[in-house]
Amino acid sequence: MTVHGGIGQSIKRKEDARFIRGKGNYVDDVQLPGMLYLDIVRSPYAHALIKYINIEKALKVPGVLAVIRGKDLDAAKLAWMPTLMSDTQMVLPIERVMFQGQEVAGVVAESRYAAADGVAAVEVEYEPMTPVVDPKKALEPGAPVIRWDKEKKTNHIWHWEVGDRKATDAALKASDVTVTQDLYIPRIHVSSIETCGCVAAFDAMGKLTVWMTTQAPHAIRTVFALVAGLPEQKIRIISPDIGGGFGGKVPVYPGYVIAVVAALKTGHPVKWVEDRSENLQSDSFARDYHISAEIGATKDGKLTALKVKTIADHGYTDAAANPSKFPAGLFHIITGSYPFQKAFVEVDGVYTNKPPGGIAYRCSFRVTEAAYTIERLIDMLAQKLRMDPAEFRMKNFIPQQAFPYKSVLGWEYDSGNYGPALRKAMDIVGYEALRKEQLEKRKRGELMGIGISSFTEIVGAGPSKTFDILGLKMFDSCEIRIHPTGKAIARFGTKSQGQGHETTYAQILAEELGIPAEDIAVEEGDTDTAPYGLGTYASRSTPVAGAAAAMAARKIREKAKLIAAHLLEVSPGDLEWKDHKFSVKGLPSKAKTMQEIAFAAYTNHPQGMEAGLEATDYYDPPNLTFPFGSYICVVDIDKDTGEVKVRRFVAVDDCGTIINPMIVEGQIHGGLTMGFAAAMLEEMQYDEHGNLHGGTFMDYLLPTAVETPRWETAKTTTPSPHHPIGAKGVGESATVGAPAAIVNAVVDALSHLGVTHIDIPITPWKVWGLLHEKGAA
Amino acid sequence: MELEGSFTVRAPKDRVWSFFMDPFALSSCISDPHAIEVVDEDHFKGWVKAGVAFIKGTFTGSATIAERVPPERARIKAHGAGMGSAFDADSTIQLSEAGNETTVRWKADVVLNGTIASMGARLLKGTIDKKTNEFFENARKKLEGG
Amino acid sequence: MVEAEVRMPEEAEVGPFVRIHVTVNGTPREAEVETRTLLVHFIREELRLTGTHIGCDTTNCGACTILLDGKAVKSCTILAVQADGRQIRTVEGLAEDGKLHPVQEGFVEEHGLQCGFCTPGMMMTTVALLAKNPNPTEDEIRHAIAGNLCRCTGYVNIVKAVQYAAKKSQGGGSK
Amino acid sequence: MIPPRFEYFAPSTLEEAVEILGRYGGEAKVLAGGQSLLPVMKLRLAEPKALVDINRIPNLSYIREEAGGLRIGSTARTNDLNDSDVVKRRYPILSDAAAVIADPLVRNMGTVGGNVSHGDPANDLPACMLALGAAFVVRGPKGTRTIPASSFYKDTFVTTLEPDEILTEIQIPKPKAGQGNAYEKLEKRAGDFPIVGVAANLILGANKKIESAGIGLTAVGPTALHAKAAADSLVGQAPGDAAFKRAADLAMKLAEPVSDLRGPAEYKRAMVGVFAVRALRTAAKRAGGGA
Repeated sequence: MTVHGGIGQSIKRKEDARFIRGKGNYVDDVQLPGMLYLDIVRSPYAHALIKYINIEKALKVPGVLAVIRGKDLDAAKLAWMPTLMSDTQMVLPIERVMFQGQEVAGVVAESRYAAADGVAAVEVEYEPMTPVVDPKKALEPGAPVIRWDKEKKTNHIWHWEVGDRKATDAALKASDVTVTQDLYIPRIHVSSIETCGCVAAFDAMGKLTVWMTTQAPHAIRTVFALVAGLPEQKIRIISPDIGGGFGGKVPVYPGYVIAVVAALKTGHPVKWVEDRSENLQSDSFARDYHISAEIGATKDGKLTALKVKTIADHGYTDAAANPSKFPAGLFHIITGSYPFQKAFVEVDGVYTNKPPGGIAYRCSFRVTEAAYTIERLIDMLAQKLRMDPAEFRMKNFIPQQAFPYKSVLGWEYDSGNYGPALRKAMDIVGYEALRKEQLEKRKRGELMGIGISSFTEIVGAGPSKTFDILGLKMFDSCEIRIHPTGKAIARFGTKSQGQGHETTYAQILAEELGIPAEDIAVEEGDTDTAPYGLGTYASRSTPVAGAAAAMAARKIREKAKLIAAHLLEVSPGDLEWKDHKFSVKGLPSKAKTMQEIAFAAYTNHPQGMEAGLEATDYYDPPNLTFPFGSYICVVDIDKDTGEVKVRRFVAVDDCGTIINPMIVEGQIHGGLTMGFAAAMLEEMQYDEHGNLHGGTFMDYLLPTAVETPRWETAKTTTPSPHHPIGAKGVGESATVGAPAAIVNAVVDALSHLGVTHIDIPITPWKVWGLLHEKGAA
Repeated sequence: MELEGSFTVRAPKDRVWSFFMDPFALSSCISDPHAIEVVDEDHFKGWVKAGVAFIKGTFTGSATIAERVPPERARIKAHGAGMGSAFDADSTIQLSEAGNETTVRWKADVVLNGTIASMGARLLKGTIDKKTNEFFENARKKLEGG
Repeated sequence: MVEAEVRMPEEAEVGPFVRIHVTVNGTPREAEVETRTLLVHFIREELRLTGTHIGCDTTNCGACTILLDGKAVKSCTILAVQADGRQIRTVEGLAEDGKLHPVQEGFVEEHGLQCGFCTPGMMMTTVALLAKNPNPTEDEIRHAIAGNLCRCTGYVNIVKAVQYAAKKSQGGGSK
Repeated sequence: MIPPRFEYFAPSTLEEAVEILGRYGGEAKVLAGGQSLLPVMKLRLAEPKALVDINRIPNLSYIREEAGGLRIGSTARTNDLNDSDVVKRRYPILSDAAAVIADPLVRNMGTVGGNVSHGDPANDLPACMLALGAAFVVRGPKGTRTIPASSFYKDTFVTTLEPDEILTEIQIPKPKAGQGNAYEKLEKRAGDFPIVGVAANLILGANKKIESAGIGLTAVGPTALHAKAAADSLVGQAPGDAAFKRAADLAMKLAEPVSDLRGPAEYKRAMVGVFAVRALRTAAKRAGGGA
């Protein structure tokens, strides 16, 4: 007997009802009486001294009430703020600007239009300084040191390494075959269709409420309390409906702080909403990893060792939203799906005159960089060994019996079964037939390629012993209240941005409590009502908050069992939870449903027992979860133009127990599309003066429905042994796994010409250039 | 953006020199609407309304004669801000006389930052180039004419 | 306390203004707007119909798509005054007396939305498409929505949602 | 992004519109579809003192074929070209182009007149107009005059249109027997500005030889380029790759692309060659000349 909306059912989403009616409530929809608007003056220079800021004309613009400058904030010690990586970031500059598009002053006005006019009227005189744009040049002796405010007079931020350098070098030396490759994973921008913004308001009691596009409202509240010195009970962060996050809405952006200051100064609510060019120019970016890697194998194709050196361009401050102990995120998942005996990884963080950020592109902490690198190298090695890339992977996968598997770089993979996933993808796509077709096409001089990516993800940060952000442990939470009529409300520390939490959380609870999903209201994002949690990013909601839901529900069941025993006049020991109700062992007809028990909890509970039926759980995961998958991409290439057409893309994912198959598939479709975007289209290009070229959607091209491949999805199911319902995260797997499959397919199409690598994004002119170089065009 | 060019005029070096040292003479070589104000003999400020067709805005800025080796060589630095952008031009002129002709060799390093560089590149590419050449072409005409 | 110059507003001339009359989702509306007022701001802030969203400002993303005299257009790149005397239909005007439009139904049934931000624009484009081409092929659908960017769904289920709506509409569903 | 302030006029006659433009002497801008103008104003890269909205002027948005050929009113929307049966049947090059201008929503607002008169070298229709030997009827204070497309484009955003003149009609010669044409565009992504675009128009004589030809290039110069030498090289030739490749080479020589986000110059130049051949092949096929 199943409960309606329980685990495994593709029920329709609860949240859709408001979205399809245009009744969503996004930040820009929030309207308060007397609300003012903030607009921001931004720097045209990537690196310059500010000589003066003249606000006279701006203040004369009708409707303009105030202009806020760095020196104004300095008085309140708010000109600088800490980043999530304990670096420092300017809210507004006092003496220097560090990237093109940096906030320089805030103009507060009665309308959006007046604020924009005010921004145009602010006069700033700069003295240009030499910008540092290339992170490699930034490390050269004599390079201008851009962080004048730091003790350490260098652009080098930190060095991080893991693994055994000596042993790895030795193993590579001893390898029959090695491949060395530089890979650049360019800076890209997450560009959720809703930009960032907030509405800040103080009430008569001095309580601050901020409606904010944030994926982590609770952490934001604490950061505000620490930075602004406001008592935490007087701060309420409300994260309303979010128009896509993908990590771009984790950081605290200067605009939020300026809006709060403006509200304080003017005594009016203040709204700030970025336009798209501001979003592209100044919000958190992703990637920007300059990688040099070496991989080795024996001549019969057994992997031996992996060595990776990376220069990470962080912009002018390290504001990557990583767990604090992991400056390079979880990049050391880079051994991927393979049992390397020896590996060494090092990363150096570097300052440049670019906006800060890092990781915000639907990617769990640098895992895309890792998966892309290893899956590219595996293909290059197979190519060098003249082995089929599928066969080569099959030969080297971590065997199923090895799980839980301890990787040489220190992770314990919870569960995996890689071979069947790849085999399934091969069967669906018709791998062997495609290889035949490829041979025939090559004879005719036509270019087609088949690319594989068998990635391992790492999500669900994370265990408190190692995972925290600014000291806040990365647990998450669920609080359930069952009402007398057997309906329920559940609140969480996470915040959905399209993932469908209102539906999936209700499904977990339905399964655990025997209450239909439609009878369970799910709330998130209001720090005054929801239990504390670290928020939604890095595919952590299901692994952490989803687990909290199950655990809180089980606490409810504990108490419910006592009430059921009381009602049935048996001892709790005689009861079992079966078919979503408590029944007497061997006497299934003698049973109480959760609805009956809930009513009793308020009307007829045992003497000495507290009334009510509520529970809260703060879940500290014992380990992360390790979703995986095998993707196969088939491309055709136009020899004349270098255009790449993705003919087919088959994605087999394994994210453990699936709560709502419809939603999981949707997440995979979206992730695949962002992986495709990074592989084929997107790159933030800066000129030598530090100007971002393409600071609007006219030039920064997101995929449309036309070129986006017709995704084919399938699954295998390998539950997580440590997660209460066996679930793993899935939101980012596809973004992590897709790029390598696409690039591998393109390189495979050109491999017979001697092509071994192409950096993303794969533009037609890059392919055309290679074809010319190899005399094949 | 590095630009350079040269032209020869039938005029003595000294006249060419004084022409380039005269802010109002120079100002007369700017075809866009503008105004110039002399702060002192080495410093000028003013505004110019520049762009292509309807894509134009007003830039306010200043110019400085950074170096003068009469009547041989001069270096002029100009800076302007407008349209959410800024331009910085560092230009040198080098004069050489042959008979009754003077040859002017000019170099200009023009850097554009901000909105135009970032979002208007597709729209305004080549404009700076045109404007700069136009400026020196006007100078040539004036020197020839006078 | 933060120090900065604050200036109280004074009654200075703004504008110029024009008076416009439009019919929005069947209801006549009249307002005085600044000539530069963008239609999307008029709809969101003057009419308080916030289902129409703003995503890019440069007529690329289509989050602001509405129907103007039945044609799908991007309201962030149209002046409110250009709509004077014309018919505007927004997402709020899709459902009729509580009954969902087949397009709305399609997006729910086929999971054609995730964050919901591009959804109103996407649905308005779909309504216009189906009015013109009641039975579009997948290729026609994908080209028809090329001016509406979605960052969440990968478009697969949006295509299915449109196909669902097409079938449903022909099965006599409201148009 | 908020545009700066401006005066707004919606005249109901061309005379009135011209008079207003004259009054503002270059500081006023015609508002047709606004799909190029408004984004530039929102970026505050343009601050016209006044906008003259010509959409309220009656009888300016027609598409009809007359004895002389196709007549397109300047406020006809680019999507109207897609919907027009006569265009599809007899001027397919315009359907080719209209189908790849930005996206369907932009095409519902953007006008044919705006596309050809904006002076953006990345617009698709100018190259077609050059290939077809179209002419533009403009109205000014001194009445109307007709400007051949081949002498219309001066520089980026600069045309022979005076500040107080308005494009009112586009005239395209009636197709002859044995005429075929096509527009081929290479784009980085659907709806993006072209990397390159090539428009080709061929007229085959009774002897199946090319009697006359026209070629226009998009996005490889300060304006749309009229590849006259390339087109002339085809005259008297039999349609086919030999002749097409020669013409393509001449078109490549004419092109002066710049390296930018849409590719390096040498790639764009090479693509002019590839797309010239493709456009000519399609044109020849449509002309009934096989190839």
